[in-house]
Amino acid sequence: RSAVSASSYRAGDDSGPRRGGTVSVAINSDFTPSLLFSQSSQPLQNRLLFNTLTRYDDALKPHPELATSWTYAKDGRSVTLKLRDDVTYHDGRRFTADDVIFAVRNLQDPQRAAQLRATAAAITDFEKRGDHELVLKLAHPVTNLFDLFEFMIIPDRHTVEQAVTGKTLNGTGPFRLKKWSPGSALSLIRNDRYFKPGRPYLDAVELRVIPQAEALISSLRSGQSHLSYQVPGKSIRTVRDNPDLVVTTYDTGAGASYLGVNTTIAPFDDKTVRQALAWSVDRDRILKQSLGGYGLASAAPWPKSSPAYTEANRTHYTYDPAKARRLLKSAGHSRLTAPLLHLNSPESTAIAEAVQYDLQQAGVRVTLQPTDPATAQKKLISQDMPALWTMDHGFAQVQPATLAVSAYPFNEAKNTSKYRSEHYTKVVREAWTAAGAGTARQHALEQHVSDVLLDEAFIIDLVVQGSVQVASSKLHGVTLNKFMYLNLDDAYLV
Amino acid sequence: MTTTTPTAGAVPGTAPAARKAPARRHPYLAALRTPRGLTGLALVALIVLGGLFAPLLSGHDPTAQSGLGLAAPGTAGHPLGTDDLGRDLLGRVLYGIRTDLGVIALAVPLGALLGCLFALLAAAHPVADTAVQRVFDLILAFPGLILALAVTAVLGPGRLPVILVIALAEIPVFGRQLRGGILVQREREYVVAARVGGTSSSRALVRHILPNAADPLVVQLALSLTVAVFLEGAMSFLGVGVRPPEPTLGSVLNQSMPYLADAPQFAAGPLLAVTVLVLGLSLVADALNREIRR
Amino acid sequence: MTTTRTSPLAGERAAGVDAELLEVRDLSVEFTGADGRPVRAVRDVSFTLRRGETLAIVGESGSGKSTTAFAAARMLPGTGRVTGGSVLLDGEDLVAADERHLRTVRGARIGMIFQDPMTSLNPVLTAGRHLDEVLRAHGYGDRAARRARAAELLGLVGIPDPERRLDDHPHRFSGGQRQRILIAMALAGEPDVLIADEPTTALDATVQDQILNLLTDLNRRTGTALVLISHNMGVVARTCARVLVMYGGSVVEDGPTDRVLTRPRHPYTAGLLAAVPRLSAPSGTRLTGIPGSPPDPARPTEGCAFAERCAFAEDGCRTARPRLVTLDDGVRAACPPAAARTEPLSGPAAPERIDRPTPGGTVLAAENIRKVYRGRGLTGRTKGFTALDGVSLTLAAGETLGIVGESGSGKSTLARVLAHAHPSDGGTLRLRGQDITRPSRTELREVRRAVQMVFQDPYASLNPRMTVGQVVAEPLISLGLGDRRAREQRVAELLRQVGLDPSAAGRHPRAFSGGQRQRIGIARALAPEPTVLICDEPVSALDVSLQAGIVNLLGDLQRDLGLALVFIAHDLAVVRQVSHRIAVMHNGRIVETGSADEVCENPRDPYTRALLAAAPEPVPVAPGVVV
Amino acid sequence: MRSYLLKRLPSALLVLVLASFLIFGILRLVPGDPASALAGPDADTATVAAIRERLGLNEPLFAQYGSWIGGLISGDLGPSYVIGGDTADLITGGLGATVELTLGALLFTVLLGTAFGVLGATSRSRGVRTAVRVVTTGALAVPSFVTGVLLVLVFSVAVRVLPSGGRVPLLEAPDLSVQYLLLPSLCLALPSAAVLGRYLKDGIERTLGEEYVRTATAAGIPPRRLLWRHALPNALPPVVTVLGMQIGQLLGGAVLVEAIFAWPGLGQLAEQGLVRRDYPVVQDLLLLLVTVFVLVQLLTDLVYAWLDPRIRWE
Ligand SMILES: Nc1ncnc2c1ncn2[C@@H]1O[C@H](COP(=O)(O)OP(=O)(O)OP(=O)(O)O)[C@@H](O)[C@H]1O
Ligand SMILES: Nc1ncnc2c1ncn2[C@@H]1O[C@H](COP(=O)(O)OP(=O)(O)OP(=O)(O)O)[C@@H](O)[C@H]1O
Ligand SMILES: [Mg+2]
Ligand SMILES: [Mg+2]
Repeated sequence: RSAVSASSYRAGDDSGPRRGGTVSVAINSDFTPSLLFSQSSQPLQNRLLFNTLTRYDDALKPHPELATSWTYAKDGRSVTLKLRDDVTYHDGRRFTADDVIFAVRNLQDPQRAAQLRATAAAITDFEKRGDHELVLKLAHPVTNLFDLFEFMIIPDRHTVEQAVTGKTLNGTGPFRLKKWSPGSALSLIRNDRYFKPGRPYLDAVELRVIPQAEALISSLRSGQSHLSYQVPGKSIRTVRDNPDLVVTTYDTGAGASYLGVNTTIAPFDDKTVRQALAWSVDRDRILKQSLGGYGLASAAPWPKSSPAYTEANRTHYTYDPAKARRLLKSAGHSRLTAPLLHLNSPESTAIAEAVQYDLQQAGVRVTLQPTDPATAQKKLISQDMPALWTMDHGFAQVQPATLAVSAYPFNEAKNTSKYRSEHYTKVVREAWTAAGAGTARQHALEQHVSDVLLDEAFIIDLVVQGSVQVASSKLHGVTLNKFMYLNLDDAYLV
Repeated sequence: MTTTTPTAGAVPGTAPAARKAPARRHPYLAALRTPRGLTGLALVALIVLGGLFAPLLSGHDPTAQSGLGLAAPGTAGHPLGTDDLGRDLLGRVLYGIRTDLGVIALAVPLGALLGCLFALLAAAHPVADTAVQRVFDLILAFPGLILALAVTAVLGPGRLPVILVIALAEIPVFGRQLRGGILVQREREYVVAARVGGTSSSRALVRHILPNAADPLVVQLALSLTVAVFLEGAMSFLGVGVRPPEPTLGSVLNQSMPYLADAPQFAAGPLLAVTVLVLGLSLVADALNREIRR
Repeated sequence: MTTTRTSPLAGERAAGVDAELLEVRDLSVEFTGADGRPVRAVRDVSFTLRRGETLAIVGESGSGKSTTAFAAARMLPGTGRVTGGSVLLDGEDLVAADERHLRTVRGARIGMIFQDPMTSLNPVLTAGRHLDEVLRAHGYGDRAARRARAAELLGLVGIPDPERRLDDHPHRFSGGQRQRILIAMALAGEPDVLIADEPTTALDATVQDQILNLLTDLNRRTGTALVLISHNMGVVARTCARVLVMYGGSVVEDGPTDRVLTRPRHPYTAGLLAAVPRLSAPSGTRLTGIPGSPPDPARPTEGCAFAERCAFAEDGCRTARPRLVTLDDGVRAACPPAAARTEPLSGPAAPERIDRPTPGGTVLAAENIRKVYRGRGLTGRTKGFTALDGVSLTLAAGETLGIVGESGSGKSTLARVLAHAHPSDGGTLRLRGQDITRPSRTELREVRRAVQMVFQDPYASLNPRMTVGQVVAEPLISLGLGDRRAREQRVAELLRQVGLDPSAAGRHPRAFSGGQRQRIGIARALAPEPTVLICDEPVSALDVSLQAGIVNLLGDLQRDLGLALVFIAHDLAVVRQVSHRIAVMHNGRIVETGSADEVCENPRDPYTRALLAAAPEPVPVAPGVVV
Repeated sequence: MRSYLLKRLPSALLVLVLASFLIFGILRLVPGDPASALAGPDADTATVAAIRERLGLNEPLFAQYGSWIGGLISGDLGPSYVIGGDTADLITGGLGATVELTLGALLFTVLLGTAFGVLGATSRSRGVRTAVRVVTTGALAVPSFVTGVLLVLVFSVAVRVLPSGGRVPLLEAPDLSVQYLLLPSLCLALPSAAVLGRYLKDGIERTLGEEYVRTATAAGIPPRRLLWRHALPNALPPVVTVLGMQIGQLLGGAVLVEAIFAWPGLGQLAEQGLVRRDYPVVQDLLLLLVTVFVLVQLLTDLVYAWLDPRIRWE
């Protein structure tokens, strides 16, 4: 027997869905059960094991999942959900409104460290109308309720404590947990009782941990893995020309890299200086050289799919070292020095190096401080960041209000940059609590947020990273939700 | 210390007769003059000089990003091309050698020195010996790279943790060897003879035992230098190496990994430099070893 | 090789079959010296060996004995290569043979025994495996048969209880027993020729006696021809029918042993013989060395290599290389004047009495000394080994105390305890009446100045890293004697005193011969002007002529400096000649002490008697040689 | 031998105790803690504090140390903080993989090391000796992450004969397992094999000059047997010591190689544990590694004595 799959590997003609087969997904970091309810680095399995209430389409319009319909009250302070009544958990128990109530309460618990806790916390009361209808009472209108519904997986309320240790993962999703081998793989098999008839097509899914980028790519190239979202931009070249692999990019992006500025450290407390920094980075070059060209050079956090995305926002700052120097001079500086913290992974280091060089051209000399993730995280939370740092943030791919409420770097009340202003707070709260999404008024409010962000430049966005899917040409029907939950309901192998 | 007459002062050191006479060349020097030693020395010198004269040999700042992106050899005055951030590769390799040399030339001797001090301590008393042996065991027992991760996490990034980790790893290597050597040499007849001749035990240690016990250490030094290059590379790979953007051979190699298939020249430069250095060192170690064994 | 041989020793081969078994013709061997220059170790050596014959090769150290023997089996070490001549084994030239063929010759046709039994056996293989390997290599039977044969061989060489000892590792055997195992290995392939390179040099007299008996016995019973290399004339005299004398890489004399030894034709042979100490010579006689030093094989002379040291040299000797010419009685000698000489060479001058001072008062006294070596091994809990058990002795000023005893009897240990190299574990030591068993720092300094030691192994006791000057100056520096210039002068003086050129100070020990190294050791010991000099086998590693030189040097020093000497050796003959009194050691005790002549002539202890009986006499007492 | 082991036991225990202090101490010195790792990047300080409280990180250090050691002694390693699951399960899960990998690498180390050593010391062909030198130099010079990637490119991508990474446990499907094991253990073994080969080469060259080898040659023993039965066993004892130390290196090198070959072993677990500050996992794991190392040292000494009959147990 050979351990190398000997299947003929020509892309077969797609004769439509077929039952059977195992899909092997290459992931670069293991499933972390303790982070099941927060935006962890590895959320692919969430929509395989669990379901969410609704699902966004590309225009952020919600579609039914476990909730079949939803109606807002006029004042925007409550919403009525109708739930599916044909759903059972993997262990056979029926799904009811209580599970939704539990899921919300669960996210409200600070121990769960859910980023959308603020939104969940806005739900103050529940009114159950039978087992499959539920009214959520809100403290105030929120524009990003459906972000929560997109984000919030509905776990089995009886086994949630086992879930966060990875022992049982009882959900309603298309696949059941077969085995979690920490550090190695998460093995899932088909849930025969899945509420969508005939789905999923696949027999099993295997999420295999391959920490090292080159190894991950090799496993795709050698046909050992069928799917991955973690091929670094630099390496996509090597798979793009491979006839057995299909590369797809999602407009939602995969978070954005930014240059953070600590606004309490002089001279970076001066807005002009921060703007000078924003002018001095060559985003296009960073995109091309550090990210292999996959992504979007942008001065604003928004990916193309975001309602807040505008070309003007994107190009608010461009590469203009002369202007940067002028600004610095006008603020009274010709030479500045500062430390720049970054994660010690190859990708982050490449970005940091590019930023360092660009800043140096503008007269800001920075020393790089490669830092391991845990230390960086601690500094991020305890607001111990040095003058400058580069990192990634998420949450720009959904309702724009979510960013400033849930993503820590942008949080109006407390952020890593220690930037506080009443105006910002006001703008953010207005955008968040306005009733109704997608309206012109909402757009205007969102633009206010963008304006403050761009003008104050405490978070200087660099590039929206590309969300790149590399899949075997045998695999069809794969989708992702906005929070990188993998959806294989309709996926099949030919 | 008040003695004024030069004749009365006790003059330590070598007998002058030995100085004046056409003394035989030191065995280490003799070893380095063998064809093997010369080849090794030449290879090492090639790399070392490349590193030392990096500013002369490469007209580019190794951290200057030309905007070219990954470029093939020969592009616009970059003999080896540029890396993905558009930095001159030749410059990065040469300066990388320089950094590496700076690190290992400090770390390995430091580790060797500490190891030797421990070994001397061990030689002093059986109780100290047991203690020192346990210290060596302890250091050896920790996987080097785990140690690297921990030390860097505590100290922050930079050269210092790299130097410390390498030095730490070398302590038991040298310490064990010297301790063994001292134990063997101490029983040698010439040491007994020296003691009967009135030599104090400390003088016996310094004048007789150490010079003879040091032979394997010299060979080990060459070997350890190669291991240090290796360790530096591994640390770069784990992201706990020397602070970027300063190039090291390990970090340049690490950066070249995504391009291994498409742009092998990216990896070839640092790889060649490391290999030549290690080859040279191993030839030198071999030559020394042979000469010492004679 | 057929595998059908089953008889123990292939029958009793008739001795003295008159075919030429091994014929060496004009053999020359060169090494490449450390400086790259060729070293001509053997020059045009020829000899023949018939079946069952016994041939001895004698000569001083470095004369090319071992090299000749190795070349015969094509086993030259290092850079050695045969540069000319041939080695015919049953008419077949081994110089031209390939490795594969040579392997069938080695062990099966030519067996070899090496000098040092301690290092010539593989420490990780059992005695049985050693033999098994050889038997296997020559295709002897199956495993069980080989084992049986191995036991048989061990029995044959006189190891008791061979079956059981097969599974013992070499370190469990004594030196003599190891030498026997080596002989058994050499015999395992039933060779026609056995080459034994100084098989007994490392052994004491009693064991030597047993080994030689074994060899002659084997030769008689199995007809194996024997080539015995030795510089001990006594050994040669009692073992071999013919003798070949080598000097400077060439054969200088060759003939039946009794004739050559009783009437040497070559002056070198005569000198060699004269240098041999006789057990019969009384205490206080001087040994006769050969003046001068051996030739440097890297700088070959044009004429006779011995000419420089020869009392009979003529002008012709220095210009033309003498060839071996047959004199009467089958004796050949490479000495043109010898052919013309009719009367025997006047051998050694009549043994000269040393005029030595009469011993004075006691300087050093030991009472009831005990020394226990702590156990080694991984546990360190092995029982200690009692190397000295209640040893008492006294030493008077100007006196020489000889100590003899077999290997391992504790001689070196005693020497070290006396010289304070090791502490004793019991008993008292007195220096001029003062108790120095546990000396204080200042007392120890006094002891060091007064008591010095010359070590057994001249090379191991010199720090290879230091120049001779540094080595000799070391005690002066350590004891704080003199300033730098004074030391320099003293070193030069000491070197001169021991017969070395002061220019030697700048060179390293490895540039010196064994005898010279021993002199360096003596110079070092003399540096602090000691009153007591303890010499631990100072001559055992040296050949007779060097031995004579060193012994005489010690005698002269004693006379000039009034030294008290402790002279340790395992050769009774030497000890008798140099000592006033002799102490015989056995198993860590002194079993007998007395005046030198008394102990040798009227031994009381059975062990002393055995020692005396085993000592081989070099020459049958013959007319013309005054004893 | 029993008494030898008994004698070594206290000092081995001492090493373990010291190691436990060190491990515990270093972990607390390292900035960052499991609470903030658990809380995620967008948590606030209150969340972190709550988690700290829950994990018992607010207790005094000696109490934390005590409960760790207490847990160890009672055999209950407790849950992991961040990674999820029981520490004991995590470690036993990775242990099998690492043992497999280490043994595989050890096998390669010994085989290749022997080949390098023997060929380098005895081959008559200058070409072969040069080749051995170049290969060993390469093995020492080229970092594992490069060799690993190269091996995969050649054997999994260019010619698809071996899987690029992952693992099938040996007991489940030995035939498949071996194929998964081949590349990572080779990659891990190369530098060690080069070091071993070097020592072995020196050892063989030294022993071939010994007099007993001359004795054996004179007895007509063929070169091959001379090498394997006479010279090699004598060259081995010091090499065994080196090998013992190399096992430590192998365990350490596993961090890197396991990452490259997606080998779910202790190296990865240790790295993950350290990166996420999962104290229980790292503590127990490192202590385990130290224990293994101490045992290996003991074993080395035993093997040394077994190989060298002059050292006896008494
Ligand atoms: N391996 C070697 N390399 C260089 N020269 C050598 C080597 N072996 C022997 N010689 C030289 O060859 C000469 C003869 O040496 P050989 O060992 O044959 O003497 P020997 O008569 O056996 O002396 P001994 O009685 O000391 O054993 C010596 O001068 C020695 O220096
Ligand atoms: N350092 C040591 N440790 C343990 N045992 C020793 C030590 N040195 C010598 N011995 C043992 O003590 C005994 C006496 O040794 P010693 O060297 O005194 O003998 P010797 O009479 O000088 O023999 P030789 O003639 O071989 O030199 C021997 O059995 C020896 O094995
Ligand atoms: Mg010899
Ligand atoms: Mg002795």
